[in-house]
Amino acid sequence: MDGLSLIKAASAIGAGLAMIAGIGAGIGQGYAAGKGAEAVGKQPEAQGDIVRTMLLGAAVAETTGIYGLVIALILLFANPLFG
Amino acid sequence: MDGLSLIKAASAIGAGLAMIAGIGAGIGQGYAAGKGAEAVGKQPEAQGDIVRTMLLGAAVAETTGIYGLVIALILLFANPLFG
Amino acid sequence: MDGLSLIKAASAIGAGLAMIAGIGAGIGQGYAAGKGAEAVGKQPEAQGDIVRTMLLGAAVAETTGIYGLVIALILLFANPLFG
Amino acid sequence: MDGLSLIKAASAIGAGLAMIAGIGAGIGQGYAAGKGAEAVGKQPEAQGDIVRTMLLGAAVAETTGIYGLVIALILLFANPLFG
Amino acid sequence: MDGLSLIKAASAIGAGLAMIAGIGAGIGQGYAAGKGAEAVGKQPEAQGDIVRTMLLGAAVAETTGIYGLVIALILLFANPLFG
Amino acid sequence: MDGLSLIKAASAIGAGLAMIAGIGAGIGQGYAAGKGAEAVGKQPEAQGDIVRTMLLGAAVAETTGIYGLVIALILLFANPLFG
Amino acid sequence: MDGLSLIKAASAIGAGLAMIAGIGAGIGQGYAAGKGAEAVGKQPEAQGDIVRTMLLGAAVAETTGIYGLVIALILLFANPLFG
Amino acid sequence: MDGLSLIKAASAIGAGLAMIAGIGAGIGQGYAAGKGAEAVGKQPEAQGDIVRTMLLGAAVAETTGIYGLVIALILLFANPLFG
Amino acid sequence: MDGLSLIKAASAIGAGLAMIAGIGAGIGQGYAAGKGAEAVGKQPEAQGDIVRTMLLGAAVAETTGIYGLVIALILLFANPLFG
Amino acid sequence: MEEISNLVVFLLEWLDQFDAKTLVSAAAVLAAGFAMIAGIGPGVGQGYAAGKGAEAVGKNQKNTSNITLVMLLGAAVAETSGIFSLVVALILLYANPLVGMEGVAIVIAASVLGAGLSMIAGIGPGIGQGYAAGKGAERVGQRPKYQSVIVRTMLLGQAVGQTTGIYALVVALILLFANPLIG
Ligand code: NA
Ligand code: NA
Ligand code: NA
Ligand code: NA
Ligand code: NA
Ligand code: NA
Ligand code: NA
Ligand code: NA
Ligand code: NA
Ligand code: NA
Repeated sequence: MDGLSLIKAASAIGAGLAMIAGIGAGIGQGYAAGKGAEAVGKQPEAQGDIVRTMLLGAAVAETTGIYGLVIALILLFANPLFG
Repeated sequence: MDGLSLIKAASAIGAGLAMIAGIGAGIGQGYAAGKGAEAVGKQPEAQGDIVRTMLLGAAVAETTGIYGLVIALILLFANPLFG
Repeated sequence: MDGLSLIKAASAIGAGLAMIAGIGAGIGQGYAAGKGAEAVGKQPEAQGDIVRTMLLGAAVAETTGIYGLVIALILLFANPLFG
Repeated sequence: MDGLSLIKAASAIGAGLAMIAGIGAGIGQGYAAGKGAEAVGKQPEAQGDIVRTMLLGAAVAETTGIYGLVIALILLFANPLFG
Repeated sequence: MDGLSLIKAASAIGAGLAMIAGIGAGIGQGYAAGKGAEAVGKQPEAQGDIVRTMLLGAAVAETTGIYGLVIALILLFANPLFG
Repeated sequence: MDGLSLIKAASAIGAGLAMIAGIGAGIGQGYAAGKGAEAVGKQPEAQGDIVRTMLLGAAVAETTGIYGLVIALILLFANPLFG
Repeated sequence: MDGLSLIKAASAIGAGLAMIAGIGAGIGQGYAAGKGAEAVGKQPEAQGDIVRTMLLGAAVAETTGIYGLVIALILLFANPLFG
Repeated sequence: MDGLSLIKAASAIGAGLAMIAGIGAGIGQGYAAGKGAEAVGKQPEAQGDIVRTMLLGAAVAETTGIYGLVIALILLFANPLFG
Repeated sequence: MDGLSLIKAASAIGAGLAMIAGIGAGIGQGYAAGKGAEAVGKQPEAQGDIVRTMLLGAAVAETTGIYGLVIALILLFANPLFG
Repeated sequence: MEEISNLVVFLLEWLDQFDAKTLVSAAAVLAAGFAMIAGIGPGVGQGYAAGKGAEAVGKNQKNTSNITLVMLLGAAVAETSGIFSLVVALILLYANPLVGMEGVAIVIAASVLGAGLSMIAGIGPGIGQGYAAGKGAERVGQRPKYQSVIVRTMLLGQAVGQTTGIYALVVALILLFANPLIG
């Protein structure tokens, strides 16, 4: 077995591990969805402000999931370790 | 054993690991479901707004689970490491 | 031992890992069940709306568990890595 | 040692991993049990509706635990990788 | 080293992993215990109904822990992989 | 290295893994302890009922931790895989 | 297989592991999003202050996710272990 | 493969593991952000005190994430094991 | 390869694992930060006592993170098993 | 490359080049790392107690000393599993009875690893007992005259919540000091 194959094999596992970061955004944004739905039920007249704040906060919460995705894509498609 | 087999074996494990990201959306969207049900019970007249907000927020929470699925499918069906 | 055996062995482990995604839906839907039961106790007259919202939200929360199941079934029954 | 033994060994570990999915239903259904008990204490006259909703929601929350069990049983008793 | 020994070794680890499922029931049933104690303090006259609902819900939450135990016992005492 | 030694080594690790199940009962019973202390402070006259319910629920929550202990003890002291 | 390949393979896995840190910011910032949306619904006139505080707190919560990203990028693009 | 390469490979994995500590600060500080935003919405006149307390508490919560970062940097840039 | 290199490699991984303990203090102290900020908003006149209690409790919560750090530092800088 | 083709055989043969003391020492440093993970529990739990204590002090300032006392007492109980793990880690590093023991190296090394893994169970009691500490402190702030019954219930519940941590400690100590798999 050659060294490059070992690096590629480890990159496949590394890519899978990096995706696990997405657990966070899934929980957090789901919490925001629940609080948003609750708030809209209580103050339907503020629906615009509530949903905007929920989406702004959810966008912030998405970033670390994106970081994980970017590292996984680098490992698969633009891997600097293959040099 | 050739190097390609090792990469394929690691890709199978990487695909399994990537799916674990789905824990997040499952917890988060379930929380949203619970808060949505609670809110509909309290303000049945706002049911449309509540359910819409819940589903919008849940869609946002789904993304990192989808990222994990996409990486798993790439590892299995369009693996760039097999080159 | 041939390379195919190694890929098959890794696929068995990958299938097990993919199922772990189901933790999320189990927690989330159970939360929805609890909130639904609470809401039905408080507003029995809204039972239909409450249960419908709970089930709709729970269906959304099921998806990432299904993704994990699908990847596991692919690894076991339609594995593209065996080629 | 032959390849089949390696696949069988990995299947035993995969079966164990798949069971971990059951953490979710355990937490979620326990939450539902707690909320159900609380609701029954507050509205004993709605006990039937509360318990029915709790059990319906808990049944939904069981599915991903069952998925894990089914994959484990496939790995042990009807393993397609042994071919 | 023979193949059967490897399968037996992996079965011991798989049995240990399967027990981890029990985390869920422990958390969930403990939550139910806490809510049950709280509810009994508030409505001692409904103690019978509260405890019955708590125990019913806890029984439901036990199942995935039992699944894990059953898979572990199969791996140790009735292992179909040894054939 | 002989096969029996590998099985014994894996059994030691499996025993350690099985104990991790105890996380659940620790969290859950601690939650019950907190709710019990809270409830006793509010309704000291219902102390007997509260503590009894808390202990009954905690006993139920202990089981999966015991399952893990039993599997660990089997792996160490009555291991059927050594045959 | 050469030593450098082993280090590179381990670096790919280390990079994947480091991303898991992002779970925290995802959960925490999502919680902040939910509380922010709730607060804006209750006090729309304080929306500016609420969103500013939410974003300030979320920025603080991002740091450990960034640390993980930085370590992953060092492992991939500026790895001091390759010397 | 030489011993130094093995130590370097393990250091890359150890650095990745150490970053996982950051999950805690991410969750905790995000919780503080949410409570801070909520409190500012309720008592805008106390905004200064609220934000100061939130930031002081968040600084305390950062430390274990920093410890993890420091250990990772030592493993990568000032590794005493290479001697 | 010499035995000391294996022990050093394992020490690098052990140091990384030990840091994971820091998750706890991060979550707990962040919770304290959030409750402290909330309490200061409600009772600004008690700010001194609130912050003092928050910091005292947070100091107690730091200890296990410190234990993990100490074990990691021992593994790296004063490892008794290198002898 | 037939010998590499079976990764398990390759790994076992690779490990076989080391003497028993080396393998057990390598396992001991890994196990010390695993054991420390239990520290998550007290961190979460005591932090919860800190938050509830701060909240309670804000609401019932005149009962600050009762609240602080109960918070610290409950948090001390929650520290137990962190201490257990620290002690096991220190035993593994400084007083490891299996380093240099006669027997098959891989069984001894795996026993050391199993002891470290077992200690992770301590996460649970740490979180749970800390929760109880927080609720106890909160309630004592509201009803100081019922402090003794509150604290008694808290301690009783915490004791029940400790058991799975004790089981794990016992299994770890069996693996280290009375190991039926060795010899
Ligand atoms: Na973010
Ligand atoms: Na998302
Ligand atoms: Na979903
Ligand atoms: Na389900
Ligand atoms: Na169940
Ligand atoms: Na149980
Ligand atoms: Na931070
Ligand atoms: Na800290
Ligand atoms: Na502590
Ligand atoms: Na217990």
